[in-house]
Amino acid sequence: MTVLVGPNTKVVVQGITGREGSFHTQRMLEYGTKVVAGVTPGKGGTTVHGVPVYDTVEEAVRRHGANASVIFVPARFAANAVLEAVDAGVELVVVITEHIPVHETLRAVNYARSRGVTVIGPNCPGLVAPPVRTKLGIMPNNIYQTPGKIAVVSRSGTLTYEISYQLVRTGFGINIAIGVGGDPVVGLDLAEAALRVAQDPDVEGIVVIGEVGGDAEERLAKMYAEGAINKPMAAYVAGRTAPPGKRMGHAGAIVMLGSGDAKSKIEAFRAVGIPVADTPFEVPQLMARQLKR
Amino acid sequence: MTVLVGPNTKVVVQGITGREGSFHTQRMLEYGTKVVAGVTPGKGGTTVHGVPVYDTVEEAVRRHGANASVIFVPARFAANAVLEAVDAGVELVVVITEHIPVHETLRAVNYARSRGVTVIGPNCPGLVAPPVRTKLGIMPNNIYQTPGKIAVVSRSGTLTYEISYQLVRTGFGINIAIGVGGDPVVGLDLAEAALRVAQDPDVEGIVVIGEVGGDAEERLAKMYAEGAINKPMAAYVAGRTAPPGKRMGHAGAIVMLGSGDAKSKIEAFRAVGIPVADTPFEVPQLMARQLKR
Amino acid sequence: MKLHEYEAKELFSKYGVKIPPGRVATTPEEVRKIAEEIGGPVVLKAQVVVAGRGKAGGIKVAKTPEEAYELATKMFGMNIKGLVVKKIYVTKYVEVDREMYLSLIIDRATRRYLFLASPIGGVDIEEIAKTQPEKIKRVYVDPSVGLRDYHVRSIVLWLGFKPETAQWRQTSSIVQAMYNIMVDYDAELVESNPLAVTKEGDVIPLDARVIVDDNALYKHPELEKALEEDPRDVTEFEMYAKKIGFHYVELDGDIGIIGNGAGLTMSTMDLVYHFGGRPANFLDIGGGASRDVVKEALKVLLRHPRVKVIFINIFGGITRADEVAAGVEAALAEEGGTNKKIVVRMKGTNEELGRQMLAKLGIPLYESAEEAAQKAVELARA
Amino acid sequence: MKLHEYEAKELFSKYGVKIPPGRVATTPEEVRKIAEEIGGPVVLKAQVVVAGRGKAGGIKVAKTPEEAYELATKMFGMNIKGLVVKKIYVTKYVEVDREMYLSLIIDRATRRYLFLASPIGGVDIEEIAKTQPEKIKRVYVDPSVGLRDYHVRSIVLWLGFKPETAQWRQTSSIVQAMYNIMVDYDAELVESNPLAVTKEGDVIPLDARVIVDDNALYKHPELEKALEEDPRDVTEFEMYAKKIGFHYVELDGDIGIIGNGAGLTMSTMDLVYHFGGRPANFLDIGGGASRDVVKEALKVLLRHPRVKVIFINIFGGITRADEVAAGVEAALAEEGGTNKKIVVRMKGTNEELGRQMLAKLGIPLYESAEEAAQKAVELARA
Repeated sequence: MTVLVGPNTKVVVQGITGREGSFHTQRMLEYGTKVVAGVTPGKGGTTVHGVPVYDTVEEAVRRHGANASVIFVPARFAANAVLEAVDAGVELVVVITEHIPVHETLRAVNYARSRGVTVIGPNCPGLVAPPVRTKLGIMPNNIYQTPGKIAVVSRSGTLTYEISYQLVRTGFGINIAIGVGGDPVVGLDLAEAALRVAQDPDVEGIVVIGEVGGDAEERLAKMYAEGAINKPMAAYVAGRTAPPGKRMGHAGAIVMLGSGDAKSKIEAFRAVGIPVADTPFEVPQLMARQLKR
Repeated sequence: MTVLVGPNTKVVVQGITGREGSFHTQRMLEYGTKVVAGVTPGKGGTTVHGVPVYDTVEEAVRRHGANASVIFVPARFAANAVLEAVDAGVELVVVITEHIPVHETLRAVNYARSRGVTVIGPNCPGLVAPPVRTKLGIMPNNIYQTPGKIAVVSRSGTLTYEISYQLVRTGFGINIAIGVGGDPVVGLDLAEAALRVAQDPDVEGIVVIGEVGGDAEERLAKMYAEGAINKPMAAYVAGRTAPPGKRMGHAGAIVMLGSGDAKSKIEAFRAVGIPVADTPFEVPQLMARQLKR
Repeated sequence: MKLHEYEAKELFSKYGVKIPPGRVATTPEEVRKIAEEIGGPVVLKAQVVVAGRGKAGGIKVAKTPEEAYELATKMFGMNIKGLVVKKIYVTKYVEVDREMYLSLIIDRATRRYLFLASPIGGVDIEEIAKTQPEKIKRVYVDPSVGLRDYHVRSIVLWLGFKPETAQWRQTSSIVQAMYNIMVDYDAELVESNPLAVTKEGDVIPLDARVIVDDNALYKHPELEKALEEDPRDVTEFEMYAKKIGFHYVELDGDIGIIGNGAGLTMSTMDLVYHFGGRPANFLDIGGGASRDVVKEALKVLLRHPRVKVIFINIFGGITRADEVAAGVEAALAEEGGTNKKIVVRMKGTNEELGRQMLAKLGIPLYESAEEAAQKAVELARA
Repeated sequence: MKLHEYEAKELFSKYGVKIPPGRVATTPEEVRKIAEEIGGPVVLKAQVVVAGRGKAGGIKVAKTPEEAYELATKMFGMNIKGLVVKKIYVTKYVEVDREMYLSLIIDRATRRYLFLASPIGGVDIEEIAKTQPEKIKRVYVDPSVGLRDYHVRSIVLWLGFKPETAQWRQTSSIVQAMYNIMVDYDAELVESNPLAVTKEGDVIPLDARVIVDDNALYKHPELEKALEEDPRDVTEFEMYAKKIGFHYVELDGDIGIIGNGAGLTMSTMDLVYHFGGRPANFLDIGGGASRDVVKEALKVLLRHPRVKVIFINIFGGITRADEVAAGVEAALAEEGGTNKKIVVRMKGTNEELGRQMLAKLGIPLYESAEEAAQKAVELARA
């Protein structure tokens, strides 16, 4: 059991017949995820890697009790895919798709929240929980073979894998790794994700991977200072050398109207006692030190 | 303290400078309600019965800590008034206004619910709570002078006063009376209102006043059967002689597509053991009998 | 406001839905002319806003313009469930392969729009719900989200169409059109029953119903105008009462009912019925009860030919009984008296004064509604 | 996509907002002609999509068409914060009574639209936020509800206008226009700074900024076209990389960076900086790393004149080091070799094979990004 997924998590893959959807369905199955159904409108009745495909999420939910969804559909249809999943009654929606117009994300994510549905992403690697061998996303399976007590919450993809790898290499195990997504508006932001994993009694330490843009890191620091998050933490913030007004790969990684630079975030963390690593490779040491205290 | 209002309920009256708004502000003040502010766009800076008037609800909330609103503004502006109250941060909105287009109500009420705000009405007499001398609405003060243990939840206005009067006359006291409103879509429907008052430990019995249209009575009966509402109840349903397809005064009082007639409601109540009075005047007897059991 | 079939169909057409060619007529000559224009067999459909016209003889097929003329002479003026046929919608006769049901309403419980879809149609949804409830699919649309592709997909699949066929696309656009009509026209109901697949393979709304929210009519002046020109199921008394600002519904008994508040007025009707009487109407004067309001309401019923006894039931917290009495007095004065019996029940202040005023007019004032109702029934029997 | 001021103003105008008369010019002659047409004093505004053009000499007042011509000859070609002035917006000079600030953004934390309004304007919002934060009003608009009268009322009151005056109505319609532009054009920012009250008493946007979500540009083909014709702040390399599908940002150092994933690429830049080097760019090839992708990315940097050393940092779960090596090999082959130094750090499978392949090209393969970064910095210094 982890805060977001558990042994009863049954996954439907939206956009399962696409290249990415099909590829990662296989990886998720290999990892141990219970992928019970796929959806591609017009492709109902076929199968992908043995997983039955339906025309609507509602049917996938009705027939297989799917309670979580992973979305791989193209950007133009992805916001609707989220709404469809919410209306079909799943509890967790992971949106891998990049390049969804932010106004569409805004509406889809707000609707999901108003219905009590957790959305991870968009433009994210998803989440992986080694203790329950469940992955809803695209993280490399080989890095997440060691279950443990560390939760990683991150705005990044590959940097999450990198730091997870460093953690595992130095003897840590992972409880859950969540990539919240690189878009300006995401379903569960970095601060909320940290708050969520902190509530898991199995989590002993939280690694936070931030980056330029927005104020989620600052809000997280505030929550920590106020005691809402009371687990040992270590942080890394990417983009110290990012120039203002430029998008650094992620739509959300931009310093704008004078806010969102790495300096502000690093200072906010340090001011409340969350150590910040200067390089990704220092993170395990910081975490180890935090846990010893 | 009652479930919806208490000694800390501070009321802002939206549309306070209108005829109805001004008249009922005085009645509410006389009853003991803490009316702390009024709002009429363009009339900021004036006063009505000693109550300061502002241009926005936000200002009324900021300056006076208003946490509840009563809306008397004309139908064309009323849905926006609800949204304004919700965005200003009040917890309870009572909409007296009749004739709001139902599509507008739909959106306003859904938005309020998604923000955790309780809406009573529209097209309702509001609510009155004798134990805390608080009225947000237009009920006649003289009928609600006797605090006690009975909650009245009703889709009607004057019929609520009539039955409340009969209850008081026969020795009952009132904890709260809520007129949920006569429109097809209301913020808190009859079933939800009953569920809410049932959670009040001070409530010993619940009187339900239903009428033709919709299925709130049937849903209430179901909740009672399932044990979600576990207080003694007595009911009355108006409109046994109402013809199908016709609106009986209330926009919501209509038998349509074969559903919503009084017979179905009465049978639903009786089937689960809620006695239904044949005339309004039998209600106190039924309640007395229920409470003796 | 209930739209006539032809008005509803015109709306569908405006929203891009293919409908059978047709026009509305008000005389048999017109019917013949339209039938000639259309050519081939036509259907004559009585434009009355009630369900079940077909069984009542309100739908006929004519093979020739002459037959159309003949049928029309009989259909015009026909009384269908209390409504007189004044307009006939003449449309091309279409051969049908199968009939479906599709409607859109507002679901009170979930506060969402709700599509009801069934691959079986042509009969009332109540009928389908009773006999084959498993055939009805419910698709909820949250107003804050609006109609999306997946709602449409779910409905069209249920109605039995294959993805990406011509019929799939036609049906999808009908679903979209119905939703747009619902929202744009503040409708309470948008229905197509039957929604049909023709022998040619087209999907068309063979019948269409739209009910518009009266509270939103002000946004649609063209509909307000249409309603004024053709009041449909609204009786003369209902129209008159509405103008004054009352809620009025015609019933078929002889005891006229005036109450304040919808629930109280309904319960007054029920009370009369409970004691063996038959209410002639529902007349709700609203929450308050001033002298003028009572006067105007009473005048409506004084002029009503079927009403023998008038029962006024007012429950007012701060309403004054002498005000109500004065209203009764004024109405009688303006109408030059009446031979109808009047019974007043009133709970308010100054009851004794009110009682004395009414007594002079020979009208009893009761404090108990039950007693008053019994008296009204007794007087109606006399 | 950042719109030029003139494009933003045209949008405002399209949405019914009164703007000072003006047109955009690309030559001094055109500037003179427009100044003649407008008559009286005009303002020349350099069309570069950066803040603070005024201080940098990008805004000038000309009393006569001749003076406008003279000023234009100097302004065209001017370099403002790295951008060359190619267009000048010539507008009527307006005398201003007071300047305000108004902008609309998406607030990440609340997931709502957010208006920032201040009765003080003409300076950066960052500046106002520092010196007079109490002057900034925040008005949140939930997307599911949209802009309503009370939002507008709240903003217009805050800006200091009296209800129901002409200025109130003008300002209200500007607020509404900004919201509509935000939604209709998928904007990330709609700003008017200053929003001004003129001496004549009109409320007008003296400057206007609009940034459109790149992910939604496909919905606005006219903007896509405008961007293609005038890439604004996008450099040649950024444009080229974008076409191939990479994220690329120009920086000013000499160590070219290639990474997979935005966060990893940023951290690679940071690492280089950490060890004393200066990144020349940000080039994110995305999550995976196939031979072709590595090849294309490397080619971009091989052609970059400022780049002395190229540091490729790939972290791949299932990525094969020999694939990456093959990509490097192919790029070098296609470009006919290079005199730039290349350092590769790679975490994946087949590392030994990859190392051997790269060794043949004289390129070191590191497993540790820190070592690799140090090496890159060292090579750049050499």
